[in-house]
Amino acid sequence: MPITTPVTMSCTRWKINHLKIESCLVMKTLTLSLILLACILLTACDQSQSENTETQRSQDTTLSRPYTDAAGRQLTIPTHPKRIIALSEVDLDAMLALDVQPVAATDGRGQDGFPRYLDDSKTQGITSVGRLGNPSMEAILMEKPDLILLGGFYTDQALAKLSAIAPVVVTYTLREDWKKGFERVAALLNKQEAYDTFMIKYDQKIQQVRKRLGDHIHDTVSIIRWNPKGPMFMYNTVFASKVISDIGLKRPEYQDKGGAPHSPILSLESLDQLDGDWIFMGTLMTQGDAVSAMASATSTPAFKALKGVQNGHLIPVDGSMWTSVGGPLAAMQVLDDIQKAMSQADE
Amino acid sequence: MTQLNTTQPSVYKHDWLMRLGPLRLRVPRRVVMVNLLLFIGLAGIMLASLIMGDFDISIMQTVRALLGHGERSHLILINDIRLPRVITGMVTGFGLGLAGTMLQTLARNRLATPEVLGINEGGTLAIIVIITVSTSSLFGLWWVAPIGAAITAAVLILFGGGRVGSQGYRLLIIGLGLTALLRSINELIISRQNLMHASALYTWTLGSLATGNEKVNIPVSIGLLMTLPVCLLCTRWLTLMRFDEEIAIPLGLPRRGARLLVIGCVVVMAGLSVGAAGPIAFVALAAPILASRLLGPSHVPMLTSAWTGCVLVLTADTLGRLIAHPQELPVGVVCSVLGGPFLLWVVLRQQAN
Amino acid sequence: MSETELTSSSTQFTNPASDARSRVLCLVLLCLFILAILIVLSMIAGAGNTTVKDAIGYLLGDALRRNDENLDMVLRTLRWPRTVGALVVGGAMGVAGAVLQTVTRNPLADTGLLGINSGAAMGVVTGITYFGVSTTLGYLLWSMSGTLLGTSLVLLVASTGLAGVTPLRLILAGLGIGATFHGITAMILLSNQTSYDEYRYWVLGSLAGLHLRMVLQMLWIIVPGILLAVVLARSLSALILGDDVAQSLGHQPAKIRILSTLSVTLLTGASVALAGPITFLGLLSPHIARSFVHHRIGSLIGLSGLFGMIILLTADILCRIVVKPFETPVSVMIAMAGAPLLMWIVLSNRMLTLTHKEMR
Amino acid sequence: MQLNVTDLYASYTANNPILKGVSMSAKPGHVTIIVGPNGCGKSTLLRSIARLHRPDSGRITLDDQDIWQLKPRQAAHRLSLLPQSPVAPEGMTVINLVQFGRHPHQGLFQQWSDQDQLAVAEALQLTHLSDLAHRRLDQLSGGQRQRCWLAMTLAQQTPLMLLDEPTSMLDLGHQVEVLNLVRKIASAGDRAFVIVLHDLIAAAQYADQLITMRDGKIIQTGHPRDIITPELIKELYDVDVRILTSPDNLTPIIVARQEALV
Repeated sequence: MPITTPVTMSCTRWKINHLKIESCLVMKTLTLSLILLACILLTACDQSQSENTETQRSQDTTLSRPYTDAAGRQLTIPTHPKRIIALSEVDLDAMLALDVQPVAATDGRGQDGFPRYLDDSKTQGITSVGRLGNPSMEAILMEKPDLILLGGFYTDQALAKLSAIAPVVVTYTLREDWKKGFERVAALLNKQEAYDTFMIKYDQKIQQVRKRLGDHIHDTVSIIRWNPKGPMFMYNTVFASKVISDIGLKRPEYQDKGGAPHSPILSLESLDQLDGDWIFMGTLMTQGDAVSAMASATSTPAFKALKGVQNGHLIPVDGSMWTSVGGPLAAMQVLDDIQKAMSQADE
Repeated sequence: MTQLNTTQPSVYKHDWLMRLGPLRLRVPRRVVMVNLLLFIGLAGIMLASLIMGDFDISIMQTVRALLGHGERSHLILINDIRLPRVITGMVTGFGLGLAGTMLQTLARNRLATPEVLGINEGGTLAIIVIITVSTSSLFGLWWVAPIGAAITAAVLILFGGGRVGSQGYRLLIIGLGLTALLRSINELIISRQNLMHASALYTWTLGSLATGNEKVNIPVSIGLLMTLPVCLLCTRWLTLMRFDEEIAIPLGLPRRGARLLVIGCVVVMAGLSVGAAGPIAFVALAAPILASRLLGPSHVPMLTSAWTGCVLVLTADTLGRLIAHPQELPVGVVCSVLGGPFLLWVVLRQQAN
Repeated sequence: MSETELTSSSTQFTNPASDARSRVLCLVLLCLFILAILIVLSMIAGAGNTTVKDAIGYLLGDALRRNDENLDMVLRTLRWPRTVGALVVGGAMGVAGAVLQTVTRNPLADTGLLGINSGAAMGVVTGITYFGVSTTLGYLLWSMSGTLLGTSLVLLVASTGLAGVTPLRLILAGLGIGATFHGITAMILLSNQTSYDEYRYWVLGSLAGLHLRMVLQMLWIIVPGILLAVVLARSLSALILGDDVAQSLGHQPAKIRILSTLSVTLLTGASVALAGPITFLGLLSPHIARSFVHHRIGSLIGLSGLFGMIILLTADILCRIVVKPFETPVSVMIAMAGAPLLMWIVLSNRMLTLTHKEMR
Repeated sequence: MQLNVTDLYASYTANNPILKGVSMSAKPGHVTIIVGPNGCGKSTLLRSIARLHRPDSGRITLDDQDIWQLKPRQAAHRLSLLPQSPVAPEGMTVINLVQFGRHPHQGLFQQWSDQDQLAVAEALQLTHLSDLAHRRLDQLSGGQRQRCWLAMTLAQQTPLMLLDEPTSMLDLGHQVEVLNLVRKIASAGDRAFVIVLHDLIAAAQYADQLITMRDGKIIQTGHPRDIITPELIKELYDVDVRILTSPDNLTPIIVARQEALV
């Protein structure tokens, strides 16, 4: 029963195979050592690279100064930065308000270009480096910046990568007022005078609007967004709400809360929470779509029953500044919008 | 010899046999060849993904930058932007490929992948919760993903792991239920964020290599390397797990122990990958299918599948940077757009045979 | 197992078929009873300030309350369309799920796996992004066309080739096409944040803001879909025994599959259009139904529809009251309650394994 | 290696025992065949011995060692099972499959040996599969595939072999061949076989020890010549039969009576 032939046969085969195995082993060790070599080189280059940047940076010491940014990070930044990249809308807005153009900036929130409320003439010549919150590192690198402004929302990874390219200043933290960011940007750019001028203009405008309001000064202002699946309102942490409180106007009781920027989707049965003496309805889309959002909102009977709507105080506005984040220029425009709305209502 | 072959077939016809002291190792020729080819492919795609992109850089400049010479912008581009990205891609592809092949073999069903069973989704939820709860935005907390994945897997084992059932169907249904549950919680959390946070989270849930950096790469690779030997130890069990229990157990498969160990490995592998780059779709499904086509049916493709995963992820990422120029498509999107037709191709080919 | 089905006409003293039939009848009556209660509850419960007393008064025809304009608006234009919508969508989803699982002989089959939902999502996102759609009617049309595109592609791919449409092939083709659609959706959303902003609410599914008119319009699609499913029930119960058996019983497996897929498309397309992608429902309700009626496909389809209605209506009522005055997305509610339920079904051995030799 | 089963109770669902106190034994060199009507617990008994189903109570020992206390691998060295309708992963070749029989004898660092080569070749030769060694399983006929599985079990070279209806897929020629093979291996003296069989005539012809079961209990045990009577068959299957005697070796041949065929 036992079979012996295959064993002897396969023994000869195995001898042949052993030769092959040896050659295979040689190949394996070769590739392995190649990979090892590559690894060593890579680690080596990591070190040499950091030395390299160190020396490059130390050359600039005469023109640089220490700085502590909004996130509390200790930095060394150029005293007179030339090529600045603005990675948040407040930064871009603030720079333009101070009449300085960044070399590059990110697109506006939910838009395919710079924020809509900014003048085209002002943004001309600025390169776009991609979406807000997710800019292209390579595009930023190509601009060879000497200072990067980053405010609000950022990720630690992005911060680390950007810091390798140029000093990154966090100009404001998430819940901070736009004024703080503006102030810091002005200080960074050595534009104290322009800052003061602008803030005086802003205060004057506030006074002007207040005067215009007259008796309406105690009115409540509701800021809402309309989705086809249901409406939502903005809490008082949102940018426009701060401008409104600067004027002295109030938010409706339900909406006068902190925390999240906007409420979850509201039930159509509870639309009374949207009500206010004035209802500003923002969309992220262009004016045409805002109208269709209006149409779908006003086709809801419960919405039509709102006090603000019946008084004709429903005002469609550009959501890209009203319901999200903006800087000094946006604040001015919000004031403009309110003023315009008031005068239209008066007519 | 030919005459002998027809009557007495050689068992190890396709293998190299090695005697190293007391060790007797069998190295299937095809496995070696396929892995060699994959290595060459991987090296090529690594180089390509270092060279290609918005920023123009030549091969020589790339190599010089890798060695630490050249312009400062080149050094930053290669060492701080592209290399970490490539490494993240490798790590993720490796983990997903291995986890996919192990889970598919365990459940004896091609559909059983970490993403279908909700293990990826569990990792994602953990990260989303952590990001939402913390005031600053910390994507650096990669380690919560394996923990989330482990909790999901624990639920999975608790409810369904004891009985994988006929071809893993029980496990799959429970997994699908878990996936639905976790995904809707994820979407609920995302819908309550502001748009800024939400779209950043959304990009993350699609799987993206753009955030890759050493702080994540190094611990994740250490984790993977430490789990790898355990996975390889499971290989012998996995080859048995392809059979019914009534074949496998008499052949010496420890029923519960093997299953727990394999699921444990899958959790660590998938969790680490999710932590590094988010849940990249399709790699865990496609890599084992491709690898087993390359290797043939007699092997469970372990390392081969892992390397295939690396190649897939890196190729997808490189394409994602080229296709939508000047924008970048996250690797997960490219994977699912290309993975779909690929799966169709596999299905049609298989049927035609 | 299927003996009851085949010998139902035999004249024995103890007829197992009639026994089963009366059991199903009892179940149906029970379901209808529960539904009636739920409908009343749905009219009473809400997120707003309307009190339960007012609502009951209105329902009972209290003249004073009938004339209350606000009350009339809440009940007639908000709650009633929602209730009807939940019944229609739940029923359609349940029937579609049962047909899909039967025809693919696969307990995992649901509209998500077949790429139908991804098709709908892609349609909606395309509509939002490139055609500025922002009304419910617009969503409806676009999701419908996306669904049609998805299913016809799945069918086309699955039926080219030598072996014809096999269950596994259908699922894998669906998975592949679904993934592609999903990727394309993500591509569009990434390059357009405005669309993403709308999408992230749509994808959660909701019955809020439905107009009765739209629900009734959708009945033109849903009713034929359900009728088709009912007509197919007999052939499907033969198909569950395998293609060979079905063929020898005089059915044409390929034709049955195509017709079933058509029915599923009509039902899912319409319900996704109305309420957004509520995937889990289509997986869950057939499993519950199967734990009662096993292999009687006709009853399975009917019961699955009823269970779909019950689940969706319950979920929708909960959505309104859990985080008053806000809305919880209905798919979240279903998944939260449904996942444990599904696990229980699977664990308690109530899940009958369908024939799945072909799944490998 | 002596197999002893004492007072075995087993069930799949609570309160519904399949095995109700089964005791049996199998000796090396003997072929033990279990017969009985459908659902009498034959397969469950075999599955319990093969460690696939944990019994509620009772002991199963191999040479006085409880099999449930063995490590999986130790157990695989002692017993092998040919299940009823096994399924192989797609695309496997015959030799791939048969090689799996050597799995318990190999290790992570002992992946091959002369012994393995020998055992596989022997198993292939015994089952007449040498010529088909490199064919794919899915290209073979049902009978050939059944022989592949048998070859795999043989290659495991265990002292106790459990076969669950090994002849169900085979034609008469191959049935006889397989059972003759079993007899031949058993008569070498060091292996014990426990086989579940439906074919009463074959069972009577090949068994050294016939175990008859009904409703989870053993009705009678013994050499077929000693125990097969019309009364026993009636008790087992509710069928009236006549017992003839084979002219070759005097084993009983069971034939259903004419009136029983009505």
